[in-house]
Amino acid sequence: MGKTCGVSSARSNESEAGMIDKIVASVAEAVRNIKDGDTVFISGFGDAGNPTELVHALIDQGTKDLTLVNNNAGNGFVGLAALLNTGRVRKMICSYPRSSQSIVFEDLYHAGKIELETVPQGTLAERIRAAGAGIAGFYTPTSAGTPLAEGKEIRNFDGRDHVLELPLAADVALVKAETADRWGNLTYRLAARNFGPIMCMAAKCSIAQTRKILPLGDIPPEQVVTPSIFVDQVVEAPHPMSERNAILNGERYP
Amino acid sequence: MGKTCGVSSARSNESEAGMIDKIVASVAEAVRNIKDGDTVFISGFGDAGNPTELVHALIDQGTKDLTLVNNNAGNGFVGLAALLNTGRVRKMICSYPRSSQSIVFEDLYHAGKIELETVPQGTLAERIRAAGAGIAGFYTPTSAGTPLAEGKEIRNFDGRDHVLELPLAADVALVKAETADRWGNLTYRLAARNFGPIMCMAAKCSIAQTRKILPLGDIPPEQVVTPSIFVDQVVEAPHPMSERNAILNGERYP
Amino acid sequence: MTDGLTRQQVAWRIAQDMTDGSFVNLGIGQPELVANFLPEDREIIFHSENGILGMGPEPAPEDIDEELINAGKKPITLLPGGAIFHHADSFSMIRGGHIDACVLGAFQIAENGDLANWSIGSSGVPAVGGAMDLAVGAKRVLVMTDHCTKKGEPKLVEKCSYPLTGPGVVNTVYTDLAVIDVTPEGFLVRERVENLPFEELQNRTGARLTLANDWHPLTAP
Amino acid sequence: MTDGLTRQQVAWRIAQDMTDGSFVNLGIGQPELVANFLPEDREIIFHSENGILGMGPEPAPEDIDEELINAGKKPITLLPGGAIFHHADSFSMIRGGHIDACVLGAFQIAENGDLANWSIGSSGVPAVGGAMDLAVGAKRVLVMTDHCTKKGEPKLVEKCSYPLTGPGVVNTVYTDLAVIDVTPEGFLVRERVENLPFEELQNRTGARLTLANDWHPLTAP
Repeated sequence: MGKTCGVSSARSNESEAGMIDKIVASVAEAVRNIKDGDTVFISGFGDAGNPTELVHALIDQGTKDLTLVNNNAGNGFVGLAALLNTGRVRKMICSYPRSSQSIVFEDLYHAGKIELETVPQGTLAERIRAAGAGIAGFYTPTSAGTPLAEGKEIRNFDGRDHVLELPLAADVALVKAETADRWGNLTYRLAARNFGPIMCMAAKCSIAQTRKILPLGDIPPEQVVTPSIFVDQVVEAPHPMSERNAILNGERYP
Repeated sequence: MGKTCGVSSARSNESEAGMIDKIVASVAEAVRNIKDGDTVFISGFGDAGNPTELVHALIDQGTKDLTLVNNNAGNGFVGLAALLNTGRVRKMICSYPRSSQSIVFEDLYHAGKIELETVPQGTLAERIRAAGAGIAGFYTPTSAGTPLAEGKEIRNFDGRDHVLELPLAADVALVKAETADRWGNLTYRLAARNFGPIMCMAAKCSIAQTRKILPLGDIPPEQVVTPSIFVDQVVEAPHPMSERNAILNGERYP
Repeated sequence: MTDGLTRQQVAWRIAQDMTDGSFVNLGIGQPELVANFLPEDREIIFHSENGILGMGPEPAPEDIDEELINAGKKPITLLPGGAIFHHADSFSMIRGGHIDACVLGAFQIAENGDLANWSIGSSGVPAVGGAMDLAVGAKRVLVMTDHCTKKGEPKLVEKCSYPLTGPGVVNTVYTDLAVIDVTPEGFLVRERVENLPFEELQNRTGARLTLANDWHPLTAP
Repeated sequence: MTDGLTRQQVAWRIAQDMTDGSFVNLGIGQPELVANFLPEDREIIFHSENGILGMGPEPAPEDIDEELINAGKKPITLLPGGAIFHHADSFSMIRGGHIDACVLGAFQIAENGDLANWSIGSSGVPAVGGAMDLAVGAKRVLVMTDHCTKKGEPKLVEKCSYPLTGPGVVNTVYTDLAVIDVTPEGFLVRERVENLPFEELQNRTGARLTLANDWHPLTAP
């Protein structure tokens, strides 16, 4: 509970009726209820923390008219870029949609086939957190006096201009974790943490793919990074794709 | 660096010239530069996470005209309550200044000898975080339509009234940690974490007393709770006072 | 109030309305009793405002840890699956709508859902704690209270005379005499103790009550 | 620009201005070179916007870890004392004024400190990343840039023609020809390469320069 996804979860061996079990059997099942028109958070920064298996399952599932939120806009022809390449994404919200291998997005953008909202990276992170934290708006000095503040409310605090920014929520978050348990507690590995924790806070339904599922209680309580309350579904993906290698090898999905 | 406290730190054995060493030799040295009129954060909630040794050192140091920020207003005649009892505190900012043993504060308050700002607990936490995060103001639904919102700007978002709240910064934070290293990385034990991490973010000079000082690198990077950048001084206090027992035993400080 | 349920029974009644797997915050005082009545074979995850999820029962005296306490500053335990976080994260959970239900005490509840539970006006030290955050943030705000004050004054009223904790926030009130929903039309009695005529329940209430068509007797073991 | 320093030398020069124990964020591209010139016996803590403090040098090829990368998406290492945190915390460090210095690249710097480094106008995909947060948040914003563009156009100007990253944010500009502070009176040359007459430096600059009374020759090993 905490949030409801409308997905009946496959019960793991460990749990019984009346017990919480957020573990689902497959990535396909995890993304089953994502709907046309949904806004979807996708964690990751560079090659770290991309929930590639969940994104590929979303491609297979066929939902369209999506709004995606990620720091970047995909590389090569796998993961996020492959999802963009299906033509089913209406809008991309990100901070840095440019890279040497951001071919798919750039083509769509220049062809006028995708909408882009460029958000400064810190503002993107803070807007997502605000949505998860019940904050209806906040004032940041970032972007004041620049074209990215155009049309936004400007307010001076202590002699310095600030921009009013609004929360950014999503219907679904797809994130990559390192370990998880059946309650939905998560840990992340190194720089794969990036947007995962705040995206789980701010989505109606947060779905984590994880390298390992541990028995309840095996994640020390002080080391939990995303507490169970922010997570709705957990699916094991023990050998996530290396997008970096896939791109180097010229792989494409599907 | 990161922040400067104007305190020359005693160098531990481990470090050399040119190396970072935030370890100071005693609580007395740690609080030496706190000045009359300073605003001081004090971590803790109930009996968990109180930096009692630092607070007692501050009593010995003699600074006056302080504004203190804590969730509560002290119990018995030790720690925060003992500091209030010196008469050197001008104002208390807290969420819950009432308890069966909050004698010192209640007497001062009813005698008109201390100013009180009551802040809803979540707003208190978020204002402190905002100060540390460079957010100049935020809108929260908490307290809208209640006496605690009087005089504040109210704004409607999506049909719901919100209150504009401003950041709450401090000159000094006194917090209790479990482990620390010479760079200033901190971990906390169980519910002693409470306000520590956000207070370290929002003070010009953050001082942590810690049960153990570990060699640099012994705190796994993914388990650091307060990263070094938020901490200025670390002092070992291996056997912190149990305020609970002290109060039961009728102890007083000094 | 010998006509009604004991506090233990009211706590039992509230426990029956907790959904499997839900995240619940129990306020300080009477609401803490609710934790005692949850069937062992069901998992409810308790949140404590001071940075804890997965709060377990009171420890044996020899297991008390001063650094593991609840919002009421009492020693607790941590269940497997529990997690620790700081205050800003804890109140993000509350204010951000992640808590499925909270159970709060009350001085007064108005028929429009206004809640007053933190201050009785100018006397005393004004202490609010996390009540205002819970009132606006929890998905369901449940109130556990005696139907009347010790002096016999109604706590369910047309308009609160005490300072508000939150306007229009209460979903359901559980008293020793009745279970009452706050609806756009005012107080709707869904359950009431059978030995008290509806007219008498109305007499002890400071606002108009409507009896639900499908009302049930309020009973508890 | 054979008159001036190489990029390696400019990076060396910037490294000399990094204070012991300071927290530094190096922008993508040229600024990354600065890390190569820090004396081994000094500790500077590098911050990477993607949630890392204590960034160490590039790993050996066999030690590359795809989940340990910097803002430029290149593999890095983590020094003892390093820490990992999420994006909202990382940008709290930046926006909250906790970073002592950042080194950024630039398209243009105006004499009032305006910085333009993210967009060359309507063509191309508008990508900003963390530049605007760094520009307003770091205590000192240092710019590392060639003094002129490849076409020989000045990058230090009276007013930026490109879209701003931040208004009035730059403290010091390090170019192949000079070290220039932004002051309330405009560009103040603190150091310049000796083989170039001041008049020639002025000719290559799009705004008025003042030579500091205590200026030094700009040299680097």
